[in-house]
Amino acid sequence: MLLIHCPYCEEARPELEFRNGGEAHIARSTSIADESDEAFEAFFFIRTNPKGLVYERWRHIHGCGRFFNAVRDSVTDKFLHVYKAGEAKVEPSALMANLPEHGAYANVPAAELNAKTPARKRATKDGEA
Amino acid sequence: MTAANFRLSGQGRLGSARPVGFSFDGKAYKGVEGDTLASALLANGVHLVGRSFKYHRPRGFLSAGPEEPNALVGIHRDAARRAPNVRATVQELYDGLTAVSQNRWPSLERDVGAVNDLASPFFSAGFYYKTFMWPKDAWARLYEPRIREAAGLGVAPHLPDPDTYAQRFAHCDVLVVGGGAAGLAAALAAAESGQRVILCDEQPELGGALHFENGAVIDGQDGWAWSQSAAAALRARDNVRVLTRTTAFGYYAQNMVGLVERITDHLADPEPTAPRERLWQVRAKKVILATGAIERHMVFADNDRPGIMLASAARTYLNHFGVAVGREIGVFTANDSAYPAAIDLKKAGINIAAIVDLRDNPSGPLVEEARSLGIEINHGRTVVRTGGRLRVTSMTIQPKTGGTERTIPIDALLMSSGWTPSVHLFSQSRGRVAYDEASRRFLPGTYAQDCASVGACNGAEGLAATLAEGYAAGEKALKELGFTAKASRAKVEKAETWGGGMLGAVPGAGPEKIVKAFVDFQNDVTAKDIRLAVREGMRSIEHVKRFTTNGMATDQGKTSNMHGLAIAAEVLDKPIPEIGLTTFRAPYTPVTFGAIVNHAKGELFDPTRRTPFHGWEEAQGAVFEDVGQWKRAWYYPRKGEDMHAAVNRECKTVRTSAGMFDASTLGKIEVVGPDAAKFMELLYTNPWAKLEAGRCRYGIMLREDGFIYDDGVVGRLSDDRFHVTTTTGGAPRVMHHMEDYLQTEFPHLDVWLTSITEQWAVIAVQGPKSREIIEPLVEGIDISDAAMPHMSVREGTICGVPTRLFRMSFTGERGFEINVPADHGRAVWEAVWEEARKHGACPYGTEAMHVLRAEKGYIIVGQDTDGTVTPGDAGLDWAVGKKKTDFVGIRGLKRPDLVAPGRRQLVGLKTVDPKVVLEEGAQIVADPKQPIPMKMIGFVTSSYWSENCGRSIALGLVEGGFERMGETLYVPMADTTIAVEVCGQVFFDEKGERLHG
Amino acid sequence: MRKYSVFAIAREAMRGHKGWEQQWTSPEPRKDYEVLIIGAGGHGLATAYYLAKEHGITDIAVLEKGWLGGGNTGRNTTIIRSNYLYDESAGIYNHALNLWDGLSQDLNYNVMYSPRGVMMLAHNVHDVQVLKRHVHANRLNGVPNDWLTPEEAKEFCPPLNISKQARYPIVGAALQRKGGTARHDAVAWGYARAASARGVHIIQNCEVTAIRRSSNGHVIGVDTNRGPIGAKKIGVVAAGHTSVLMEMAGVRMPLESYPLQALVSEPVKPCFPCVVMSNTVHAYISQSDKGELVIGAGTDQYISYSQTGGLHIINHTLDAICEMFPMFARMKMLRSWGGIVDVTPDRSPILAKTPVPGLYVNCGWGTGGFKATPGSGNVFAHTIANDNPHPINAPFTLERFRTGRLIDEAAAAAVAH
Amino acid sequence: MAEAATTAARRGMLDHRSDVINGVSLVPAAPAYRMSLRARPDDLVALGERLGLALPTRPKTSASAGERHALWLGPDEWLVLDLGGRDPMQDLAGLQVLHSAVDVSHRNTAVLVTGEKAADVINAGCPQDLSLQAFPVGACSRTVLGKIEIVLLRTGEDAFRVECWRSFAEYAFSYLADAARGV
Repeated sequence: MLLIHCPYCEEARPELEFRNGGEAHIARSTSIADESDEAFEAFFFIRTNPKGLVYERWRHIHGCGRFFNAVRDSVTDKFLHVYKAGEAKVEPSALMANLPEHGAYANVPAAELNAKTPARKRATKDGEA
Repeated sequence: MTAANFRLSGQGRLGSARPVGFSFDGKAYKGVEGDTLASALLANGVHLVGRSFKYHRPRGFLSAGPEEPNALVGIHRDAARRAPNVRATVQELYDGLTAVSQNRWPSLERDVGAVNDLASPFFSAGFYYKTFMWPKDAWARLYEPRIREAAGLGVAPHLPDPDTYAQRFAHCDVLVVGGGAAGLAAALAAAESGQRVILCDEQPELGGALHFENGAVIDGQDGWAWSQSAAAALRARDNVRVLTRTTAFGYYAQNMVGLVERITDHLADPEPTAPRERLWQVRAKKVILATGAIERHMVFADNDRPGIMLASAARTYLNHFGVAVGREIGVFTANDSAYPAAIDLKKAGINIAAIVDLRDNPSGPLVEEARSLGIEINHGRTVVRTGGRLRVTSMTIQPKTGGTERTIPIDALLMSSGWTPSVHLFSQSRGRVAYDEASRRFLPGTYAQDCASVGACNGAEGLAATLAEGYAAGEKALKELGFTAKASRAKVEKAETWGGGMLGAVPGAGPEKIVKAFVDFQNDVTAKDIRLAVREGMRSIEHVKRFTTNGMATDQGKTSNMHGLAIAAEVLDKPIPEIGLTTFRAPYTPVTFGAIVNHAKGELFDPTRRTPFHGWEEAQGAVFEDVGQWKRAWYYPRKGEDMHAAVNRECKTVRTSAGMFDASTLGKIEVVGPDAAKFMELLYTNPWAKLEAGRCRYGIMLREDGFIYDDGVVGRLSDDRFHVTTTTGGAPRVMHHMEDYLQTEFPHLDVWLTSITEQWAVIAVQGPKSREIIEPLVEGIDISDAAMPHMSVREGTICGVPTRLFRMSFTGERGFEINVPADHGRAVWEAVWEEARKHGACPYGTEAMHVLRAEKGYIIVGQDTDGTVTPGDAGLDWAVGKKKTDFVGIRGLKRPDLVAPGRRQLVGLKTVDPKVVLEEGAQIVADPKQPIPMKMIGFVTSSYWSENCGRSIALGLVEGGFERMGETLYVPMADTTIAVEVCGQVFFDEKGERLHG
Repeated sequence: MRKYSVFAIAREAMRGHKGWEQQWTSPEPRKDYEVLIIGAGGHGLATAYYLAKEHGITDIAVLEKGWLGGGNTGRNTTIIRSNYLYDESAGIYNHALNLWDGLSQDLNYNVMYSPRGVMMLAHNVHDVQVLKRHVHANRLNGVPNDWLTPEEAKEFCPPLNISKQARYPIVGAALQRKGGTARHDAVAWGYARAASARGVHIIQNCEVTAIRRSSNGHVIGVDTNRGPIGAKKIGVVAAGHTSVLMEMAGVRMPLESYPLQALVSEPVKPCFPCVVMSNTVHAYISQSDKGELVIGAGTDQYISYSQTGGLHIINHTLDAICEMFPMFARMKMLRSWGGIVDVTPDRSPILAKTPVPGLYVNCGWGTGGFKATPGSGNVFAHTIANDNPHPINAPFTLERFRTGRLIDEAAAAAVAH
Repeated sequence: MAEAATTAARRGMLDHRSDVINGVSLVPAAPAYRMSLRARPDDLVALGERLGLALPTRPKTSASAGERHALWLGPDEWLVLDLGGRDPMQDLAGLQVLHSAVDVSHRNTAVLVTGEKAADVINAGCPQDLSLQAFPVGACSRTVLGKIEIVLLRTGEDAFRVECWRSFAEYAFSYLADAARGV
């Protein structure tokens, strides 16, 4: 169970109080009726699904009820940043300094298992997408 | 010490504890309070307690703790309270305990399954992948049932578990896992500034390895005594919670650790209401892991006979329980830690037949002490086999380079190949272990969460280092939390120190020998099985594990994983870290399902939601159906009526007089604010701006993809206030969906949403007499047709309480829906009922409601639509605002496939034989004579007998259905084919005149 | 490939099992292959096997970043069934089921396909409508799926609690008798061995870091941690990691990857004869040959590649199990684990060509991919070999999300896979 | 809602249920006026004046004036409770300030949990930290209890008010009772 900091309640709360709202920063067009099939597909179906920094929406549904955005590392599930709906997206480069080292997880190649400092390269590219 | 009494007076800590009677396999024994089942059986000279999984080999106790792979028994309190696969080394003794052995027939001593041992050359690792394939269906029919019978260990309980379980969410500043010396020191230090500390340990008392390590002196006290006074000091503090018999089984994200506390399993007569176990979900700011280390066995031929056990286990039985595990004991070791066992036993008057030490020149104080006690030490030698069937009787030793064999009679054999740090929880926290080549151990490397490892699990050698690490970690945790306080540190004055050891099989169990040198006892995995797996191409340790099942038994490889890894590495000629380590997964030791479920059983499995009228409905004999979490009155059978008769009567009564229906479960949302209408325009397909206050409209809500999401009648109470209704099942998700759009897409709108589903109880009064029924009760509202036409809403009072009165209909009759504050609902319902019965009306349930609405062709979202249906498909195009430029779903509706011809459309279906009622879900075809697979062009969504129409009626989604009016289609059933005619959706009062009276 | 048989075992038993060959070889990668398959799970290995067996293409490498069969193939609850609603779904899952029946003989590897019956429970009127719709559609599609009363269901599965007093009483069940389970590792190993025997290279610990394309856009190979490898065609069969790989070729996918957990109990003597699924109370359970109760849990709510999930998901699953089988409350959870499942918006897979010439994708199996393994590999091999889908997988395109021609089993049925 | 003029009797969801288990008392709360209030920061003063208390603006806090309490539920959301028979809806009637006031008096039911182990009992199903530092007297929060949503208000060191929707009240009461048996 994750522990999620709600920017409105100004406190970390257990995941049981939250509902994930999928990828963040996918704006609904103000003239959606005129969008092309491709644009609608991109809006409604296509998802970044990154292995690394994921920008996502959460709703504190059993708390303050507010939607907000979070940046989380989808490999470690650690949160790097939370911010209120409507606040500007923080670019990945600004968050990299906070990126925790990825701990051991299943499927670690044997050769890497013993590495004292795990590689950090991966997340940069994914987060930018 | 008599023939069957291995309890030594003056040994151990149980002293003159109260005697306790128990039974094993029907035979009565005596133990003492404080015993485990294992120590009590050993005190009675019983070593044989189980049979292995595959070969059914006789097995005894390997350990004195939770790592036990062999001594698994069933514990039977009564017919329903039967727990399989309980580790006898952990189960505490209580008066009357009944234990039975497992995986044997007809008896533990004479087990027919042991023929597998004779046939073992055929049962090599993974043999089952290579055979049992002919003839084709013989696997499932013939082989698999036999294999299943032979597999498994204990017997699953067959009666519902009568015990209760509890749960607690807890928070603390520092969680210390493990109450040995390291954990005690860490907790003492962390508790110093008053911060919240939880210390848990799986054993009944704190103390950890001090249970057996009896040479230690700390602060002038014996090590055990120090641990008990430290435990008492911690217990005395308000800010410390000490949980014993509590296993930390799982380390989850963000420092959440799952603990399970065993509360009553050690009690003879637990309080009937006391929970058996409690699940703790602890969220800790800091976690300190002091989980210790586990001794490994030696991998040599026939190392599994009862009486062969870990050296530290024998020491625990002696020093804590006062029990000798034999009288003529051999020791086989590759490190110093077995020596104290021999020394302690020797001092207690037990004969040590010989120590066999694989090392060429063992030396040091422990070796010297053993020698000085006159114990024979055979260095540079190995045990090549053991004798005995149900108990070890001899060991045969040989120089490890080969040479003369010598057989030594023994009745127990202690072994130690070194210690494996317990990094299970650290690894579960996703920390990365690092291999320490010098000590051949995996130790905590890179941390992924806010935790620290101290003591033996961190590779600390010796008691002084262990305590120092514990104190330091406790102080560091405090400092990082912003506190400074220093606990006084205890001083270690005397302690044992050992290290080293070996991994893998010993010489003599080498590659060329056809011997059973067990690596994993329970799963009967031998060194040669691991070698075979590598030979067959298994390169990854995960493949080796899965192919051999090494480490997959109930002990999850606590003693076997490192040996398996070392053997695989040796065969592959690669260093151990290159082979990798299998993933550690929760739980650390098996956790009772009941503890995980805890309160969520019976009525607490899922909430049962009842309306304010439920009691009345129940008293009227209503039969209820589950709709989501709600119980809804389904139909009201009178004496002698079946469902069919009751529903027919209810339907008939509504259309001739009136009926009362409980509509309270429908979702209700109050939409309030100056932009309320703008918001409704965006969320529903319909136009709302021009709807006058006091009027209602049927609204359709789509998902962005254009498919129907929900529907309901919406009343406009005033310019800035709408009373929206949703389907019963849809209420929560519609609210969430609306909030999502309001907060994230349309935050500029001045409008708020409030769920009022449960504020209002709703009585639907439907039928030609509905107005007469409610008229005497309503105040302040003119309910004449002229003043209050169909689809309008008024606020006033009924029976003296406020009401929102809707004139609306889901039956096609004149109808009202009376909303009253829920606590008043029952009284108002009863008042309306008093009026209603004067007119011959009746209550009706959801089934009659379904029939009545189907007669009118009104859809039920979720039954006549299924998430792939557009308003156009459902014949509801009229409800989509054609001039609107935006609403949720407007773009989705225009997608190519949603405007393509041939979509499934909702139509009426009349069976050619009017008496035949179609089955809901039945498929429709155009050509019934085609071969299978048939081309299905639709299916029946709703189907009923309509008493009012005098025939069956049905709705269905049919490809191009609107163009097929009058066409005959077919519903092929298993035994017959039913012809149906496609018709309009409305079966009754097609012009809708009855709505208006 | 030396044939496995009871006689081979007897021969080897006499000589200490010294004569067994490697089940598959572990060659160094060559510079070029005709076809690269990325992902050595069941689907990827089956694809390679059928390319070799049915299409005569043996110049294939299967690249695996970890160990073969270590992803969802080795982490699922091994349920096999084909009683899906839509013709398209029934088509592919039934194709798979037909291949399961006989797969051990085809591969000369006992995959332990055990048609013990998969029973799906109905707890209310809506469930009955949904499951009956399946039963009827299945019958007309030639997929036997029987409707049972609660009493018949209990007879088939004696531990079932059919009390009317249960919170969600069982009111009926649909039973596909040919459904059942198979041994997951054996499926990966059996395909690996059979493919390797036909010359396919299986290259483990080989992670793809880039997909290379020529100036005209056609794929030409990949970069890996073991160097570049050229190829004319590339099939991506990477389950949870599909989005990451397709991104390397510039294709954005309609996929999200979620953690899916499962657990087993300690082993006990046979007590559970079939597979039982309940979508209303969210429970999926069977008993393995070893005696463990195998229990599928739900997905976590957020995307993740962590292969772990929350304890509360396990709580919910066991609530449901103990509600339906109250005698199991004293059983113990032995092991729990997580996989990464890739989920499409309509919960149906994508098995198709992509906008990039020479690049093919097989993904989106969500929580139900194991059962499709042979069928999926078989038609995906056809798709790669012919640069054109097999009629069975033709509907499972990427384009359907643009046109709206979805195969929405979940929406249509409220039935989880 | 003019209670005095009511002819239809009132019947609560938890009538006749109350219990003392292991020193923890579980009692259904008396009927109360409840109002869901939504408003923007600029309008809080005007609303507070009408209601007779300053609406709290810090998360997890409540404000009280006599028998009336305003619980912060979200940045624009309050649950106003009146246990003294004064209907807050009436107080806001006609107020020309942007807000939404909705009567939810009957939507919710409450259980009063008191006793030394009250927090432990609630923590059997509520995952929040209920220590006095983290959740002092007067603190309030919407959160969960087992499988339902609740609004929790700490009314004393050993006393809580657990509000939930009325059809969940039986579940809440039973959960708390089961938890009390297990503490």
